Amino acid sequence: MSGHEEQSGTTGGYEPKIMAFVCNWCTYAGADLAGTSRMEYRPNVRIIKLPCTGRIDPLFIIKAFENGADGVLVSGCHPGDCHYTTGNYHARRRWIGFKHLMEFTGIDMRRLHFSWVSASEAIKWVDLINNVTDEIKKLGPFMEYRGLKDAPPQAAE
Amino acid sequence: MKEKILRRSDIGRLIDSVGTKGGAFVAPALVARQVVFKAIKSADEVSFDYILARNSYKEFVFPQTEVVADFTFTGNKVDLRGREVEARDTVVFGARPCEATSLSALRAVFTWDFVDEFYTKREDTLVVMTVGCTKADEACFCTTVELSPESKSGSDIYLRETETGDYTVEALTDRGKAFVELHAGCFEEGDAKLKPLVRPEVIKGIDLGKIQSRLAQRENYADPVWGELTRKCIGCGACTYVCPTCHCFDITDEGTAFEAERRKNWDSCQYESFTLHASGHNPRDFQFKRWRNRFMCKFTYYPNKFSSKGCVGCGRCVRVCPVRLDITEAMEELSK
Amino acid sequence: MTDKDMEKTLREKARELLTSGEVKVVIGWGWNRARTKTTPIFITNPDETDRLIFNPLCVNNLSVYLTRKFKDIQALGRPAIVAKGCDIKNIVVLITEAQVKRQDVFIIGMVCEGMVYRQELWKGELTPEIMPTKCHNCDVRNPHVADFVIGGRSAFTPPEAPVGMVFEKIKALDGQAPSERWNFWINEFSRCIKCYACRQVCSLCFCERCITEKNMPQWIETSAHQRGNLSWNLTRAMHLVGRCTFCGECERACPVNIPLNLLNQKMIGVVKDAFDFRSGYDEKTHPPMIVFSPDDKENFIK
Amino acid sequence: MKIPYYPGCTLNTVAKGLDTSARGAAEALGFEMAELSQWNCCGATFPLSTDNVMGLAAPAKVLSGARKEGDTLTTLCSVCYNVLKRTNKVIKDNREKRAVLNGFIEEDYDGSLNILHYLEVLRDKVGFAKVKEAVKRPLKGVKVGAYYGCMLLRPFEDIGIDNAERPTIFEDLLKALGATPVEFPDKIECCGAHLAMNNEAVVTKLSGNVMASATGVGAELIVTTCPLCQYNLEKSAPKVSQERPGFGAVPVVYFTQILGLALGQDVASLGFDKSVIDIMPLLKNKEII
Amino acid sequence: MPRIGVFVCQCGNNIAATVDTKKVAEDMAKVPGVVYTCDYKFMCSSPGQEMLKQAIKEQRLDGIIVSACSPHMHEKTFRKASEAAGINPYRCEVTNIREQCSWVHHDQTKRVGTIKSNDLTRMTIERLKKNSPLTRIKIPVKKKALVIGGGIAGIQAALDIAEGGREVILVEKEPSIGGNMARLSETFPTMDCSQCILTPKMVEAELHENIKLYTYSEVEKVDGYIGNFTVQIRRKSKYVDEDRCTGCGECIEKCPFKTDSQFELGLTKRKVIYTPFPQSVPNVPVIDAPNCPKIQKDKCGACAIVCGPKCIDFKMEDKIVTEEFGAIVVATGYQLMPNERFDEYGYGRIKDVINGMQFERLASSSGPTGGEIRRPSDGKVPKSIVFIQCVGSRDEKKGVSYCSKVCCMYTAKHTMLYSHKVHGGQSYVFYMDIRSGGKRYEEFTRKAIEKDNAMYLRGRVSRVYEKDGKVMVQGADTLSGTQVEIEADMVVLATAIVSRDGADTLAQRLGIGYDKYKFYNEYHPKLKPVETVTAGIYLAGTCMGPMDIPESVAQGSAAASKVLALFSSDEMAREPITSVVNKVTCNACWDCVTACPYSAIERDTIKNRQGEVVRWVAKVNDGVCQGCGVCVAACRSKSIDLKGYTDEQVFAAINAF
Repeated sequence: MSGHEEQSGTTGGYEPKIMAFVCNWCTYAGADLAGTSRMEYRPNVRIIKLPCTGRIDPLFIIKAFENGADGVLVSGCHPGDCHYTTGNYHARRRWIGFKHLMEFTGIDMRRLHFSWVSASEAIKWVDLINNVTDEIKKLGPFMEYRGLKDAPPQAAE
Repeated sequence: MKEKILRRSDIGRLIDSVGTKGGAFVAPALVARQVVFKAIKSADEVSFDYILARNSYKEFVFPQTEVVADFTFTGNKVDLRGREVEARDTVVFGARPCEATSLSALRAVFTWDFVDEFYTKREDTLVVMTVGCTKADEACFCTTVELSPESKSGSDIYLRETETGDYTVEALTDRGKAFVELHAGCFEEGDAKLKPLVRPEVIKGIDLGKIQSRLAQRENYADPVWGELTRKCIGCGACTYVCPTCHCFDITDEGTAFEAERRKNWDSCQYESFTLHASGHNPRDFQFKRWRNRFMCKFTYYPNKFSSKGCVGCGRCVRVCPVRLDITEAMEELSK
Repeated sequence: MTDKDMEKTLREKARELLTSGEVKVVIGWGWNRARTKTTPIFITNPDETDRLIFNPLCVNNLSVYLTRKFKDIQALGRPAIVAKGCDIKNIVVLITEAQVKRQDVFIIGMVCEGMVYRQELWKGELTPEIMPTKCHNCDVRNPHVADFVIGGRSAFTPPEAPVGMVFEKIKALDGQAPSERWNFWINEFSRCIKCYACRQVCSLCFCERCITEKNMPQWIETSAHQRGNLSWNLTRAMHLVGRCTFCGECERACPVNIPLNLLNQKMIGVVKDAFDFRSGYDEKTHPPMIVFSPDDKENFIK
Repeated sequence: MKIPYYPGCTLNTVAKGLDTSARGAAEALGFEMAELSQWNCCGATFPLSTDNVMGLAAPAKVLSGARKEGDTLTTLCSVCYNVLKRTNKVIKDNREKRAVLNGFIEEDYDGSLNILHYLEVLRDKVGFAKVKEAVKRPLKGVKVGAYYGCMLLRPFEDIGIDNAERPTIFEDLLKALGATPVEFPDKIECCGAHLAMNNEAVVTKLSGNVMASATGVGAELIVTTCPLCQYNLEKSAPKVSQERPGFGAVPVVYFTQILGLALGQDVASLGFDKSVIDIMPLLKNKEII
Repeated sequence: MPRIGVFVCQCGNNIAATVDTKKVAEDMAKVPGVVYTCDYKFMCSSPGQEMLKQAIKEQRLDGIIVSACSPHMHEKTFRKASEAAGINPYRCEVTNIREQCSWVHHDQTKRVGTIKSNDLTRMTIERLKKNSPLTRIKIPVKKKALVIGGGIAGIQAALDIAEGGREVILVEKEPSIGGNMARLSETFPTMDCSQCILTPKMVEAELHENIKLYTYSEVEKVDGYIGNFTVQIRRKSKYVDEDRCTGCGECIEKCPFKTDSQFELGLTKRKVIYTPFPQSVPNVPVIDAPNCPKIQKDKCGACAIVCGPKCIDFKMEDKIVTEEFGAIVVATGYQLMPNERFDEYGYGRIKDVINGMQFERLASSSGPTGGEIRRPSDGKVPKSIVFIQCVGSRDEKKGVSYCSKVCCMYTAKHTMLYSHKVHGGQSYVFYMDIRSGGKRYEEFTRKAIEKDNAMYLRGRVSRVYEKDGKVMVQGADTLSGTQVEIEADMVVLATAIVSRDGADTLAQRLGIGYDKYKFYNEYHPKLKPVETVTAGIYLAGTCMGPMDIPESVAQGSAAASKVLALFSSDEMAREPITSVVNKVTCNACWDCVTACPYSAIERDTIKNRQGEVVRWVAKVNDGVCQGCGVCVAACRSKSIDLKGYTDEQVFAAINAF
């Protein structure tokens, strides 16, 4: 079992599973900075490091939800600051499309967050994680999605 | 003489009776503007105005996806636990004589060398209540494949509509008789004026014998006619998924790094990747070859291997095809 | 010009093209045996061009046959394709995305006054009720890209604000709470049988190896359970963002009546608003999802 | 052509000459100075402390009123011009202040007014060429020092009537009138008006500088657009003559006055009588009248 | 099954305080494929690394996980160690359980930190299972450098590279190298004559066997990537055959036509066939075509008649030469902001208001006045000079917001030169602050004030105007709080240093970044001061912002050393994080080609045995690809993958979540 259930066991009460896809140069470094500056934030997020937000395929996000994520966070360099000059502009386009699609499908947008966090914005990172965690904690586990697999096909209901 | 009759008004009671005895009642019902076989709870869900349900009831003996095993990873060992299929008594109401015959074809496949309990256990507890057709459309061609609204093979109970919309009941198999016994309260004796059956015209120019022998000849395998006949096929699996005799499946594992399940999923010979080899080579590299495979599966391989019917002439594949590729047009062509 | 006249011109043109050898095959519509339904036909012999027909039943978007998936059709040689305006939009996208070279296909554009939504609905005459939403808002009844146009100019001008069931339903859904939308779609997708007819019939799903066929890793579960169905349908919609022309083939082909047009048209709207782009009109401009503008507007990236 | 016109207080009193001559000239040039039906003092100082909203209220009221009578507004007094134009800019660019001001004066003004100095009207709306044609009494041979002062030009990004360091609009007009403008260094310097009350010495010095540098290059006449300049220059002239040996005071008049003169209006109507240093001798020996 | 070893670092107490590293090690032992785990105090220490190497050997490990600090810290360290022990470095992954776990969860129970570390480590393990061994990319390097700009920075870079034994082509758009420094008189703070220290370097550059000078030339087009640039250079027609010209100067003598000398900044005239200045390198005259009557309307031609070697050719045309380089040094220098926009100072109106560079010429012994300070209007020796500093600099309204850095120093120098050359002359300096940071700089300005009694006034000048032969300067002395008016004979403006016209166009050709003032951007302002974001292109001198001679020279050398390092091996190794195309499934829709920020993806073909094209496919150029992965996400059929961040790796990580 993954840590979150276990964690819920320890802290008592429910602990949301949150997956973060971040770029290597800005947000990951920003998260590191939060560490080196000994800031503190909620322990629920699990980071997956990618070179650039431009590498992030919407399927990652879908897969994260399929794997029981209660919330997903995507973050990278501010527009104009991309280490690869334009990667995050491409990302922004895709997100605009994808966000509307998810919204239209009825995914609760409080479970899917997009953000720009630069290498120096440790504080922003901390606030972001805390806010996202608290918000999702309020919402509770993403049962609608987790439940999907075991729901019987309609014909056999 | 008096006949056993199932009043339309009694179907509700029959459903309840089946339900109370822990059984599932499958009947044609309207879902998203289509009549489909569906497990139902009450009589008002049942729809009586249809030719054939869009889907075959095979999915109640051979579900589109089912878990056959679970496994979990601990240390370096994998712990795999097979699933037991718990078959629930199921009655299918309103099947058509054509599709009823498909069960023998399916059983043949699922039992000829390895007995697939996921199928057999379900089929053993299945009661098929066939209703003779009082309607047909241009896609129906049971008569062309030597079946008819009277065909009774595969049915456990054979029903015929009466003028009053009730049904005369003829229990054919032990399972059928037992069922009627079990739910005796829902049936009654009486006279009935039968609605005439409607039999589709035999399509002239189609000669199964000719087709058989033609397919038997190796050289015809490479006959360019295949290409011309099926050029328009776009290779979706719709025909195979609605076909009552198609039975191909694929075993796939789904899960996380911690645990997973092994699933048995429908597959279709129409897919490009169906026979794709690991090497990248595909013996059925063109769509017409895939279509030829399905055709021969119906008219050579299975008849020869199991002497079972490959095609029951229900016409579902014709109705569902996005490009209106009509198997009978191919049969006609190949009868020349 | 009546359908009959158009058929006549069409057949003559086809014969001319085949005899001159300018094209090797004419991709068009013909009758099934019972002459009740239309079906795609491929004419290679000049003497058979009389099999070509045109009427409101010619729903199929034949542009799918121009994709590389159909190796055997490509093997026949240069094609002429009979196409309605809406079909031509797809051809334009295929050209943009380098699947077809403009000069490699001869487009016979058919002036169109509307098609039936599904052939089964045809009762002998074309009434607005049996026409799909796309026809009610069609701005390409006069083919916009073609080598030869058949039919008298259509006077139809699409309404200012789009009309039709699809748009009404989208508006309705947008007005609902997320949970309601979720239930709606999960219910619709739960019927999906993963037959991939929607993919196969779509000329813009031209991938020679669809992502669903890719199993290392298996992004999209092959199982037809609701989760697998959802990820497939989301991915399909996402892959068509900024490309889909709303031809409606996917929904027509779907054997279980999933309202895919809603998804597609919704995203078409999004692309229009966000990037001011309409797919299928100009083969010169790149689809919006592979380019960007430094001042793309959004309000949700915090 | 009819242009909404804001005279301002001084032009109703001591600087009447500036007002009447301007109206007359306008008539001669074929446009009308339509005085605002209602107006109040501009406040005469643009608040230096940027957050002093109260100081902006008076001009804001004028502007909102003017907007109701047209989309442009012209004025003559450099100070009024400076205050109105800068206030208008604030209202246009600064949302918060716009809200506060509107709330205070109970109007809904958005800063859409286009404020033109009379000079700009002549240059941009009428055109100096046309002015030249209309001239009846060319000011031949008169060496004129065009004194801009500060208010008309600065701050450049707010006012922008002409290049703040090397303006020419004034000279161009004088040329059109047939006069000979002289280039003198202090033409854009301050006359000291702001210190008139509490430090006269400074005024005398600065005004002295201006006049001296003008006469130094042979100016026989100084023209200005600003009542304050006109007042301070004339007023300090005697003291300057005492302090600076060899300094000879010259007449200081409004540009509209000599404009009217050139356009052939009745000399009596131009209000020269208001000035301390009499211009008549000059005009006579130049044989203009 | 893989044989993975998991090493959990305690980092002293940095991790151990919040994470039970022992437990993590135990838990991870249960993960499939993991055959060895342990925790240790300092994994990055040499004993730690030894332990790792040993375990690899003893346990026959084929994959390494180190759960420790951020990969940004020690990924390289551990990968090196793994490589040393004989496994592919890219089969070693680092889990970040310090910066992103232990350090940010002090407030949590140790249990929580442990659980999170478990998760993160497990995710990395699953990811590692999908890591395929990668080998660093080798790119062949053409060992020839291009230096753009023949100022002191460019000359220095060229010389150093040449000394390093590599070929250099030095491109200068003027007829002679030397740049702005050639104009200077003496140089602060040592006061040695600019010409005397520059000229030898110019000559050395000309004579060096490894350096080829392309003067009067400009870069037209740049293609390729690090190690393999292809550059088109326009060699403007000089109308004089460089190889045959002896530099005798007869032609210049005889040329009857004159025009303003750009080199002398309009302080004097030059001939129409000319060398910018006497010590020009190469010493070959060029004809100023627009002003030459012969070329314009076929009159005159005197030069050709007197030319001994007959090397003048009026029909000569521009030549485009294409050269290949492994690296490029950009040293295009600066220019002065046009003063005309400062009307209050009267530049352009008042003859005797000049700028600092013009003063340099007046003070230069090779200048128009032979080094005597004489004012332009009437050639009189000025008795007093006002120097105005920060003309345009530190002036957001009318100029630029930055400080031009050298003006304080050269103005001090000017006052000295002036007081040395004109005894009894008085100089005034209006300044905002005196910025004289640098070795012996402060002493220098003090000297100007104390020994050479330059009068420094802290304040701005409001107006400069002429008054009977004098230049009147009105300004404020903020220290005494009074208005001052100075009767000067001459005014010198310390005009802002700005980037060259066309700096942006060149940057676009090179594909390097520039700021809003069109100064070129360094890769990292502190740690990579001479690199650009485009690998293989380096910067030197004032093209990146105001700086003085020593800085420019230092940068020239720095850039040169970068180039030499690059040239030190025949191939250069790069991280193998690049995209790769699956040719079997590629649809050739070219979406990736459009999306790639580096145009690293090309259209390629697959041919059959007969050599006929059977299909088109995308192809990634490893040399250019920077590994951002934009193409991967753009590819619908998943026919492109990014090595090191493959779909499988990401997928595995998500699956272990």
